[in-house]
Amino acid sequence: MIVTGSSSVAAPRERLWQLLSDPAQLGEALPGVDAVSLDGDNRFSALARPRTSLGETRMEMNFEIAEQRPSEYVRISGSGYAGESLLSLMIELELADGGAARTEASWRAEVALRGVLSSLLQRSLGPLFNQQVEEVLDAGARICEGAGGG
Amino acid sequence: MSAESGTVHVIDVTVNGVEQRQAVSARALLVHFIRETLGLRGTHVGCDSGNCGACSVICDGELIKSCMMLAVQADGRSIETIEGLGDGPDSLDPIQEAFRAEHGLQCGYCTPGIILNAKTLLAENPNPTEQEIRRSLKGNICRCTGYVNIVRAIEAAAAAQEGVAR
Amino acid sequence: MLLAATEYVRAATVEEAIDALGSSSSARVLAGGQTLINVLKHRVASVELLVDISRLADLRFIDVRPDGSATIGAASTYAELERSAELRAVHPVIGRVAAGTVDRQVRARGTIGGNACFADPASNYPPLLVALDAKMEIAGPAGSRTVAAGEFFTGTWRTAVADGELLRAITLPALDGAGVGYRSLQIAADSWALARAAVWVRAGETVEAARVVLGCVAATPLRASATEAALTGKAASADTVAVAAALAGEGLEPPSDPHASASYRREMSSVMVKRALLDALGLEGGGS
Amino acid sequence: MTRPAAETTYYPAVEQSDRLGAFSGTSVPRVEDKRLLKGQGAFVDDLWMHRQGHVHFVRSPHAHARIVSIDVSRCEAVPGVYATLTGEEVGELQQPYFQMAPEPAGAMKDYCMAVGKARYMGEPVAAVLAESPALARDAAALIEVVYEPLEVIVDGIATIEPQAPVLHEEIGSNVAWHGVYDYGDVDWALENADHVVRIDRLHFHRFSSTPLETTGALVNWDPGTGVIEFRSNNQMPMFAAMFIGPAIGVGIDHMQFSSQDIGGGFGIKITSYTYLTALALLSRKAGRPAKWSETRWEHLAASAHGNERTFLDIEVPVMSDGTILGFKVRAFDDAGAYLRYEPLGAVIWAQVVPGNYRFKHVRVDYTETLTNKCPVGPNRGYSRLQHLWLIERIVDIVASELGYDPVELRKLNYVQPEDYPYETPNGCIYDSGDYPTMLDRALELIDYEGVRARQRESAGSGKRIGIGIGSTLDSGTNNFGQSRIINPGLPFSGNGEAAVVRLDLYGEVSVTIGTTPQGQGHETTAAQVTADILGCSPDQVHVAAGYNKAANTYVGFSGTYASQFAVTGLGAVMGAAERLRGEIIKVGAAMLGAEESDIELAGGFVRLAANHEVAIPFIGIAATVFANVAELPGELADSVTLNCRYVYRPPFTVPDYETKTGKLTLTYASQIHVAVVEVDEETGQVAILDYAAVDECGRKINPKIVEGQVHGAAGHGIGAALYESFEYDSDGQLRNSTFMDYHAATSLDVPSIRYDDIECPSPFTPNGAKGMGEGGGAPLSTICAAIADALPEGAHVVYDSHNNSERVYELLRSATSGAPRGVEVISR
Repeated sequence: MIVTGSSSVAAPRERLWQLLSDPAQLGEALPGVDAVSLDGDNRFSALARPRTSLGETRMEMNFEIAEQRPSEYVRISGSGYAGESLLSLMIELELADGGAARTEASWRAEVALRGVLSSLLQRSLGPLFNQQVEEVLDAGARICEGAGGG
Repeated sequence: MSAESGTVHVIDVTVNGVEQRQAVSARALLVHFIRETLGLRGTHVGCDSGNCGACSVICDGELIKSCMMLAVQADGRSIETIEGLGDGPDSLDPIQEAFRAEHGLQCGYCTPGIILNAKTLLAENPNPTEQEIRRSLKGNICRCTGYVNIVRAIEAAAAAQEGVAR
Repeated sequence: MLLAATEYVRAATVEEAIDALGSSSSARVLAGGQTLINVLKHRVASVELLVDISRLADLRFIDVRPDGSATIGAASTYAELERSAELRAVHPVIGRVAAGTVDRQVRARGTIGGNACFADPASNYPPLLVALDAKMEIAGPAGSRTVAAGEFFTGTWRTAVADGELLRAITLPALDGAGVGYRSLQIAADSWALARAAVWVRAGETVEAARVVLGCVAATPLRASATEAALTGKAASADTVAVAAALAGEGLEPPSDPHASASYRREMSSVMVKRALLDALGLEGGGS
Repeated sequence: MTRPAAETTYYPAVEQSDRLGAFSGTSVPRVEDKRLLKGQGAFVDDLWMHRQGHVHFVRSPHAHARIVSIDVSRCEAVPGVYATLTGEEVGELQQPYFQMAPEPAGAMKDYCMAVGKARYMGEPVAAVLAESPALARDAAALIEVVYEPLEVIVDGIATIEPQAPVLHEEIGSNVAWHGVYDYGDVDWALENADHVVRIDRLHFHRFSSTPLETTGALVNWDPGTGVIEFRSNNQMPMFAAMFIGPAIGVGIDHMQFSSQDIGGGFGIKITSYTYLTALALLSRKAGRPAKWSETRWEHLAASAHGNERTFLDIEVPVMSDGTILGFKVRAFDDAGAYLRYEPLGAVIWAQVVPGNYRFKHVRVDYTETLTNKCPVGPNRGYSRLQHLWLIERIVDIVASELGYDPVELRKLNYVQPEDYPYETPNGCIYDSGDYPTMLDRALELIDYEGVRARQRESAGSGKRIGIGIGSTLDSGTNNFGQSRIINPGLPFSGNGEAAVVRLDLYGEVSVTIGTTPQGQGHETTAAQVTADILGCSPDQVHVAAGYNKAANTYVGFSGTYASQFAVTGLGAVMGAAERLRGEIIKVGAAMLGAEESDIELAGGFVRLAANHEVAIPFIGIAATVFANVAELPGELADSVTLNCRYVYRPPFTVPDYETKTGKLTLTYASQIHVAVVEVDEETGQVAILDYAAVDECGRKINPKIVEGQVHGAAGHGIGAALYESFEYDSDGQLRNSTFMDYHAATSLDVPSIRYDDIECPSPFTPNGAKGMGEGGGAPLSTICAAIADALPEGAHVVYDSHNNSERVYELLRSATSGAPRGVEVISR
């Protein structure tokens, strides 16, 4: 399915873009991340357990930062298992100045969940995905701030 | 990883009037405790999502689905299963008699849950209307009867109950 | 059908429950379990520790005050809400919604707090709690705090209840003569909702104030602000309702599934809003 | 129209028993009920064996993917895991299953698990046998499968286009079968008709009767004897054996099948032989019994679905007096990913070519195709209900387009009571019936005139009332020779069932049959006919519960399917009982020194017709033959066993596969249903206000059981018409793989059904009964007709057999959209 969203992030555009285009930093920003391992240029795999009111969903994902335009655009693709279902995604993020050291992030993603039980998530996959993207951006902002302050 | 990973709890539960003390793993569902641990095979599993009601049992007087309650949650509770109905292995109670008389069952897989549903309904509402019966049955799926004779059987059981009361 | 390994503890007090919730990164409250146990069976999610609060008397009460307001313990079951005559006297819609929830087995164990904390877009109470402007009391290690229902639902399967906290009680302000409507378009005779509207309206000759909330169409219960604006100050009439309800669907981006496309959910949202408003205003034409 | 002038040859005269009556025809309570009501039934998941392990299958998340690798090492390292099985191993341990399709589709290589490629979402790719079900599932999560996703095709028509991805390279295309059925002269009819009604497209949807007990089995491959024991709920074990045996190189003599209580089948449990095979292979590998109970999501995604069929370019020639001459259509049947009972469905529908009507000219260009969906299997009303739904849609659309009354148009075109036995254009013989009377009864049940008035009054209320009629047939007792119309090389013809009725040591009457009941009450009805023939009470007759290959008799067709028990099963029981009756009389006559003609059987005694005081109880007969043999006259000792087997064989001949004609089934039960629905104009929601079902199935052995079958079939049809539909997305993902999204009809969805019946005994069966139970899918036709009747002028034709609220909402709006309506009329 196609999922779109946008959010205002409390981090300067260049800094946020650096984070989003750097596998090591991006991996650390994933919600509920347990482990990240770099698999060469622009590729990394992550073990994460994002949480909802229903508990944690174990995710084993491989990501690639597939395309980037400094400070304004990054395309990330990923695939792996979420619980017992197979998740594949491709997200394009556009960054714009939000003024006062903020960034306006907007995204368009293709997300697919496959497997016998994927139908259980057919109504909530879109909103859940957007919530995860927002969490990544907010975590990214915190990382940027930490780095900036350090 | 093993069959019983997770904590094991000792529970005291009364099943069909018999007090039981059993060890159950935290993840065990009540339906599996009833079927596997206690060997009471009249409680059935028809789905995995709490929709079909084949696993319905009576817990402290209320009809519940034993696939949506952990066995450990039955600690201190009183459970009634289909095996608890009738006096002894050969006798039918009046509700079961009504289902036999009205041909209220075919394959019999949903039947124990539906009998217990009827028992709970009639205990709280001795003279239910057809709509009240259908509302009560909503959580018990039957694929054989189209529900027609199930409703008739419960109406007949209510009437018989009346007759006795009078 | 078979859950992944988990731990379980039955809390004897609310404080004990809060301590237990704080002890594990993925502890979750087990109330009625009518959603959570299903999710665990399907292994869509897993939980390291289940904290069973279903027997806590402190969480299972219905307290109706003389002023017409009511406080409901979060672990009160649908069956208890359905049966409560006191609650029916001041907030009949709560018991009516409980009585229409899934089936008798689920009503015997499912709880209003669980329904609110699960916070699925199709859950039946969240839009109603927002329409009634309910106050949600959250208990945590640092004591209690209260959040308005409008701020409680922060996303799909996400609420203001943080890790280590639990929902203790829900307080419903008195209606004081306001009208309430609740309509759902369901699959088959009485199954999952495809579109849902919960409305609260204070009106005399004209509509003084209205809260119109949609379910099933967004990540959280959605205030139909355009509809609310189109009602306020207008004559409390079927014509006003028709005009205002038509605005409810605009701009929605609901999900699609085998039962309903996004566009159908959008259009039905307006129909449900219309019918709920007519009910709330005691006007004819709401249909069955 | 008149009766066919051509000479018709029917069946040799059938002797019908005059002994039925004391118990047959009465609603004796079911023998089965006590144990089922007490929770004492023995369903497959209730069984266990010493040292058994539990199985969990790993299933493909992709609808179409190459399997690059499967790594089971982490799984096998888990303590308590006994064995794993992968598709790669299956490719070595199993020969591909026998295929009924002719070349090229006959070249399909089908195995019990995906070998090399997965072709539908949920197809098993690996399996684990472990000490507990929970551990099996935990450990299965450690199996790592690498897939290479392939292009997916889910459209049952587009799948034959050249650019479509091919599922089975060995076939070279996605066509499973193609053939043209051409009867009469439809071109002449279309040229000479006063009107031709053209319908663009009609679609019959995919659904399943979803028995409440899922598939399951406990299988043990005994290493010592080499015998494989299958305790399962498969409903046609002899058919399963035919596939399993050759595939794993084991003779039928080394396969033991048994089942007691089966929690519903409806055909869906016929094709479970793939799982039985996988369990057998796991059992052999681990040296342990392998037990498996399917989860509901596995059942919905990967057991079997009913056939989905699309009808294109329908042309219907109609005379100005309303006579419908026939029709012409292109049919595309979507079999899913494998042919596990197919392509039999490509001919089974031909049992009812003209439906309930006197159509003379019919051409069906039939293509069965393969797609990346769950394989189809027989489902209640198998293959006929799709065709019967097409015919009822045609009749209603003709009525509305040409302005005929739907009741009168039906009565004019129905096969008439005086027409029987009636030969259809393809040589099938309808045995008996009276559709016009049944229609009148059904209309009375719902107060037709009153409800028409109510319909007029409801105008402008926002609720539109519609009344619909459905006329269907439940053809029973297949002639398996029809399989040769699909593939002339197939070695099947006729049909049959076997039974043994014997007098046990102390005079007990015991009966065994080859059938596998799933709630149809075989123990009860078999006891009824046996008691009538032997002159005893049904309580004296013990019918063995369920099926056990070692203990029960059987023939190649044994099983419970295709509406035939009352004819084949009871036919066999009656034949065996008659033989036993003859032997009892023979012994009794000798013991009483009387002529056999002076003897009668009554109350469990052999007695002199002239003097009832002179009598011997059955125990006396049995004791003499089994325990007092020294006193037994030699001629009796040599000729009497009191253990009588009989095989009932319907009088079929082999159909002509060149002309695709012949007697494809023996009996034709019929159903006329009428529904009154209310459609909400704002939402499209449909409420059933009233529902009537009038049934005819020949002589009823147990009327209550018959009525129960009618209720159940109606419930399934109503559920399918409004709530139940398997929906795949373009990626081949099933969107309703749990009961959350596959809405099985509840007690609030199925209305209370007004029931009535008439009895037109079949002249072709030994007891005048007709097979019944499948019900012909009447509600699908009925509900569609009622919805169409409720729609405003100018609305699109009701084009799908499944109409949820949104589809009805779109149909309502189509009345004002000015868009094409999917139908046109050409008049001369």
